[in-house]
Amino acid sequence: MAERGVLGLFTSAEAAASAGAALREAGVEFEVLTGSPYPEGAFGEHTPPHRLYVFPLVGALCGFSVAILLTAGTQLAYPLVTGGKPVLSIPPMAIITYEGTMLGAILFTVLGVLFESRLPRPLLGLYDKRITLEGWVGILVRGEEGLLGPVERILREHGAVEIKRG
Amino acid sequence: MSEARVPSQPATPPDPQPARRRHKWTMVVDLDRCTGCQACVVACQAENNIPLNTEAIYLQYRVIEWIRIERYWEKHGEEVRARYIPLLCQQCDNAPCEPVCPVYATYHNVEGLNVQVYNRCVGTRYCANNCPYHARFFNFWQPVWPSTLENQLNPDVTVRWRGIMEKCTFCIQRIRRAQREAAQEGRSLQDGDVVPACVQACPTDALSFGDILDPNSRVSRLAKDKRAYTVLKELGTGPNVIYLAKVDPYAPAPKKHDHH
Amino acid sequence: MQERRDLSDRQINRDLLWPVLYTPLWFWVAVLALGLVVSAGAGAAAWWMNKGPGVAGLNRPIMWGHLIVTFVFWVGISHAGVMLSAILRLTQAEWRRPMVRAAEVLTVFSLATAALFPLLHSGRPWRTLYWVFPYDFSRGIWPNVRSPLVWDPSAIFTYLTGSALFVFVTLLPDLAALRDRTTGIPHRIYSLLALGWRGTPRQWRLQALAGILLSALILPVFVSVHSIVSWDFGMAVSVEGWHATVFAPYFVIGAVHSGVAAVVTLMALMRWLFRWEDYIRSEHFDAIGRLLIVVATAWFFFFALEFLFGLYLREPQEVALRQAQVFEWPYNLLMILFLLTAYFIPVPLWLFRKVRRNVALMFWTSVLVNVGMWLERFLIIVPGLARKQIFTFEWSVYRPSPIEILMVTASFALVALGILVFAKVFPLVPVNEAKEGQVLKAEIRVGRRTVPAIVREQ
Amino acid sequence: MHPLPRSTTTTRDHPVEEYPTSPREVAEDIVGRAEAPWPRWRWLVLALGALFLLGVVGLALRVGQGGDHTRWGYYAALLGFLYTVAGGAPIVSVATRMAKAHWRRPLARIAEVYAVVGVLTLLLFIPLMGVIPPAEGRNTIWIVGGVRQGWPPGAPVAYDLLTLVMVALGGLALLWIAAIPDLAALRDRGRGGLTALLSLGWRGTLRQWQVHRAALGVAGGLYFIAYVGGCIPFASDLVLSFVPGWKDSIFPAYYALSGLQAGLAAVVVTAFFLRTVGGYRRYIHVDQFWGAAKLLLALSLLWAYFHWSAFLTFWYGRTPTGQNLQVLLYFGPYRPLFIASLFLNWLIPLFAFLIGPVRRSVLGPTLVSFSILVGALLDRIRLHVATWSVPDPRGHTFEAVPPPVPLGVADGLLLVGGIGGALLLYVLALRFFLPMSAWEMKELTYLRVVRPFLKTRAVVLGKPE
Repeated sequence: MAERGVLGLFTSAEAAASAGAALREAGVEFEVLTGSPYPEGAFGEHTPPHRLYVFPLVGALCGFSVAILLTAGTQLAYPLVTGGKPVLSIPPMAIITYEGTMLGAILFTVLGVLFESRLPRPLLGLYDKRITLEGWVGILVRGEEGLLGPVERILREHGAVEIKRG
Repeated sequence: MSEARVPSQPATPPDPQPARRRHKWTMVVDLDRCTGCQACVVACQAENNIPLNTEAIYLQYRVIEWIRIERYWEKHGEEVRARYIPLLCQQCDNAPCEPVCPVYATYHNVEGLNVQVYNRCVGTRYCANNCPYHARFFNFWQPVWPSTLENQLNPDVTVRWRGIMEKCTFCIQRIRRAQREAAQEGRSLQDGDVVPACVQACPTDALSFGDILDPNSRVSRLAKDKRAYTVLKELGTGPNVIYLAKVDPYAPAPKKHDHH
Repeated sequence: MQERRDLSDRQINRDLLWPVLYTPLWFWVAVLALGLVVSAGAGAAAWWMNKGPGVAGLNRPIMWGHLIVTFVFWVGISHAGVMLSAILRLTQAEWRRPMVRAAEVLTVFSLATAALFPLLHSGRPWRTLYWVFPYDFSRGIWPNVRSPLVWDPSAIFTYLTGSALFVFVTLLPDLAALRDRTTGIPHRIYSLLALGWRGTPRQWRLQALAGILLSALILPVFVSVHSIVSWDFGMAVSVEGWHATVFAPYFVIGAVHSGVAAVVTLMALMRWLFRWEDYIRSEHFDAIGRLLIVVATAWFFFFALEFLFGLYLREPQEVALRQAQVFEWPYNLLMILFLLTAYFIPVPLWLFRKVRRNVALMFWTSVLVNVGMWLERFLIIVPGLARKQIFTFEWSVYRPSPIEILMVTASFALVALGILVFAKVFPLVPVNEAKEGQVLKAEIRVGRRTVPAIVREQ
Repeated sequence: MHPLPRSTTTTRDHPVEEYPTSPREVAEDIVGRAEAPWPRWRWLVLALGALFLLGVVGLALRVGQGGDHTRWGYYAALLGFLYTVAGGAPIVSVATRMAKAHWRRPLARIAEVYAVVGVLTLLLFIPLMGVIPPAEGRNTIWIVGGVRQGWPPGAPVAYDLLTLVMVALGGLALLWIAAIPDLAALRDRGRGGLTALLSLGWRGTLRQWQVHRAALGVAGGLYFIAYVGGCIPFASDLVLSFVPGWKDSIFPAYYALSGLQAGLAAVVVTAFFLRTVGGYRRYIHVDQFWGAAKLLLALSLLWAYFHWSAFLTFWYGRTPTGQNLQVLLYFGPYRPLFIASLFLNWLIPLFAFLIGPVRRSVLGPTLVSFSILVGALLDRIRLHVATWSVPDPRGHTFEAVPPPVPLGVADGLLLVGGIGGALLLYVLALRFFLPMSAWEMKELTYLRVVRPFLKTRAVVLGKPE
């Protein structure tokens, strides 16, 4: 990638939060890397909106239609009377269609989760193991070389124990 | 809203192709004539390549008898009398065994027969569970015949493999043969052309077989008898085997729980 | 939550990841033993296929026996899992954290095991593929959607897929932790599995959403699965004891009962085997014990309904069936055992806080529950068939053959083996959940007392 | 303790109203205006009283017209509606308290007060005792005429009466125990008489609070069992056993469940009323409607699930009785009622609550709850009228579907008056026991605080014990 990045590592969430606030005031976009979830906006970061809820709906629709076609099709294609039930029996269709709908919804939700959290990600990029191992908090800024200098200063001011360039 | 009334009798199944329905095969069993001699059982055994029911098989409760004579002892005061009821597949219109088969191994054909497709069967045994008449049989073992008997196997009937269900077919091979012959002679099927093995073997003429759609066939006439009833009517299976109640001073109403 | 200790992330990693990183001797011993049992079961199955279904103790009219009972049993256990984790996720119950993944994994393995049984149980197992999947054009016919035995695979397939994906998605952050912790080939594998997880707020937010959304989606599926299993029996109009409208909810709540109990068993084992006293604490057993009391009582209500209305019409075959279940050998003994183990021994015990907080007691009571629930399924299926209809001439008895018993035993070993191997490869307690619990830990001072509290997003 | 903002904070663009933050506020605010829970309280009482009188007239007409049980279907439906809705409502408080949900607190009393309607159901049942046909020859959970002749004596009416007594008393006990601390507060504000008497000289010692908590738990559990268990004889004696051969083991459970659903709906509607008209804005927030909406969604799913279990079993079984039964209950003369309740109790809640913003609003859950209540009434009418219209409940098979019973003037008056009377009781009781559980709200003021968390604000919930 053309643009470079700087990653500041903090041992305490408080320090990282203050650094994040400072960066925000400086009008710098930044990413937070943590080893465990924090309440939204804990670091003053802003998370772009997601469209996760669309996925299950689409999936449900797909599953529903496939299941309807499959069940209705099978019954009509082989009009064998069993037990005096109508050749096109709705209740059994309802059951299998229900399962198909749910299956579609679940599959698409999982896809949606991966897509919306931008995974899979071939290259980790700027990262540090101690984020998961020691519970450190990383604050990552991407941008032009010129920008990164002041950013690094801000990070240090707020107690970044280590700075990574990449 | 009186048009909302539905008949208390179970609805007959919707015909897949009503135009094509020419026959509705029916059997009438006159319990007053039945002596429980088991001739029908033996005849069926021979006709349909049913594996031998050895003593070991009996002890395993795994007998295969497409038609069986159920014997019940009744105590009337001092004397105890035996009552017999031949039970076979009732070829129900609303057969509970059919819809539960996951692979369409059993279904209802246009002649009102409940047919079993051996090749499709995977042996879930669900149909057997859901047959109220215990008329379905599972091949727990590979059927074997002593070499002396191998030549008596009926070439018109499949020899079933282990792991599949089988049951009375109303001797469909005989039905087909009769139809074939009638066709060759260029005539329509007469009453009495089709005689299943059990009917043929019955010495007291307790069993009779025919087409209920033919108004003056023997079964149609017998079916109008006031003794006529069907077994387990309240289940609404719509059997095609009609029983004529025993004329018997001791006989209670033809309900089923007067046994044992 | 009193006994909460302050744990650093490093500490948590060390505690929860050690089974993955180091292998104690007992692990190999256990794997070997379980493997032996499983292969014995496989041998039994092979024997069945080779000699024919006659090797089973089945007969006419008792066409379904131990294998179907065990199928229902394992499907029931599988409901533990996801139900527990889903309900607890949706209600944001704080005590869910250590047990969710164990529950979900239990679901996956027990469900997979359960799915084996109907196939092995059939007359021609090698032909069952076209029973389950609509693929066979050459045969010219597809499965009969009117059959409950086709509803079953559709439901189980959905449920298995769903819960497996659920486990994977919630596993991602821990895979990342493993990736960072390991080196060499394991590192490569975990890097691959972790999909490049970095732990940005967006990713975490979607983790939370995924947990809730997938729970909400899987919950209705899980209800449908055991309902459909119950309809295998409920649809059978000819079997007096099966054709009951209450079967679906009755089976589902029974499944939850046995399943949650199974999770308790599993938690106790985890606590003992992996020395996770700091994570699986007595307060967790307390909470789940309280849940169990409610579930068990609800289940008992449905059991009562089923039995009461089983006699409702008072027709001779109904009376005969219930007589068989309650008075006739051996069902009478089984009935007593079932009632005691499934309800009347555990539930009164759970009423005492001391018992609920005693891990050993919880372990044994939960085992009892599952003994009882297995018997329950047996008492529904076998006597129902043995007294199917009024034809007393046909009534018979069922005695399981060694083959069946072997296969049933092996199923337990199979599930245990699966979970053990999973625990070797992935953390069985969600690491990131444990860490989050530490982050969100808070306290409120009321007067002179500090009340433990939890931070919630608004 | 962190300083707390008095104003309303906002996060994620939706307003979080603040609960009162000191016990004193609560005391003044709730206990202070106990005498007139809300403006024009008396007018409402009078209006409901008038409705109740209409009901009395209706009853007189119904008795005057005489006739056998087929004429009393709508009356039974009214009884069933009141029994399940008013009986189910207190469960809301019991269950949420068991689950230690904080959002329950403002709703707890609203739910419990519904227990007073139990008295009315009891009275309503008395005229029916002469109408319900004897158990002999019918299929009934009482084994009369079965294994042993004529046992137990007095079945079924005696035992149904007993059930109703049990439920009514259990509910009142629960209400009373839950209200004791507030009654004491009223007493201390100088309300004498019954209030003082019922407050049992409560002083609020630690020991008393411990006992109170235990007692609440026990009373709640017992009431739960009384209500759900009571649905077995009630549903089977007043619905099931009127149709020969109708064996439906899920029905009592369905009856109880639909009651729970409607009960919760009633609580939500009442909460909305108190929030808007009653002026309890500071107590009843979006949280309450949100929490209730989630529960309602689950309950509507279960509603459909129970229906489906019964429907599918009969559909697949195809016995003559089962088929006739389905015509009677689903496809026949009462189909419109069935379709309506299908929409009002299932589809509308389902699709409305699938939308997050609807769940998390005040108006959404209220409207849905209203539809659920209407649906529940229609459902009860369908069940009771249809089954009671079968002329002869004896026998083992259901031979023919009877023609529908039209809604007469007397029946209409009865429905209106019965519901009016129930509400009248409720409103009167609100004045006696406060509409808010003051002591639980006080608890909330120190167990739920809003705190800054790093750079955001978060709610901190205390979890004692």
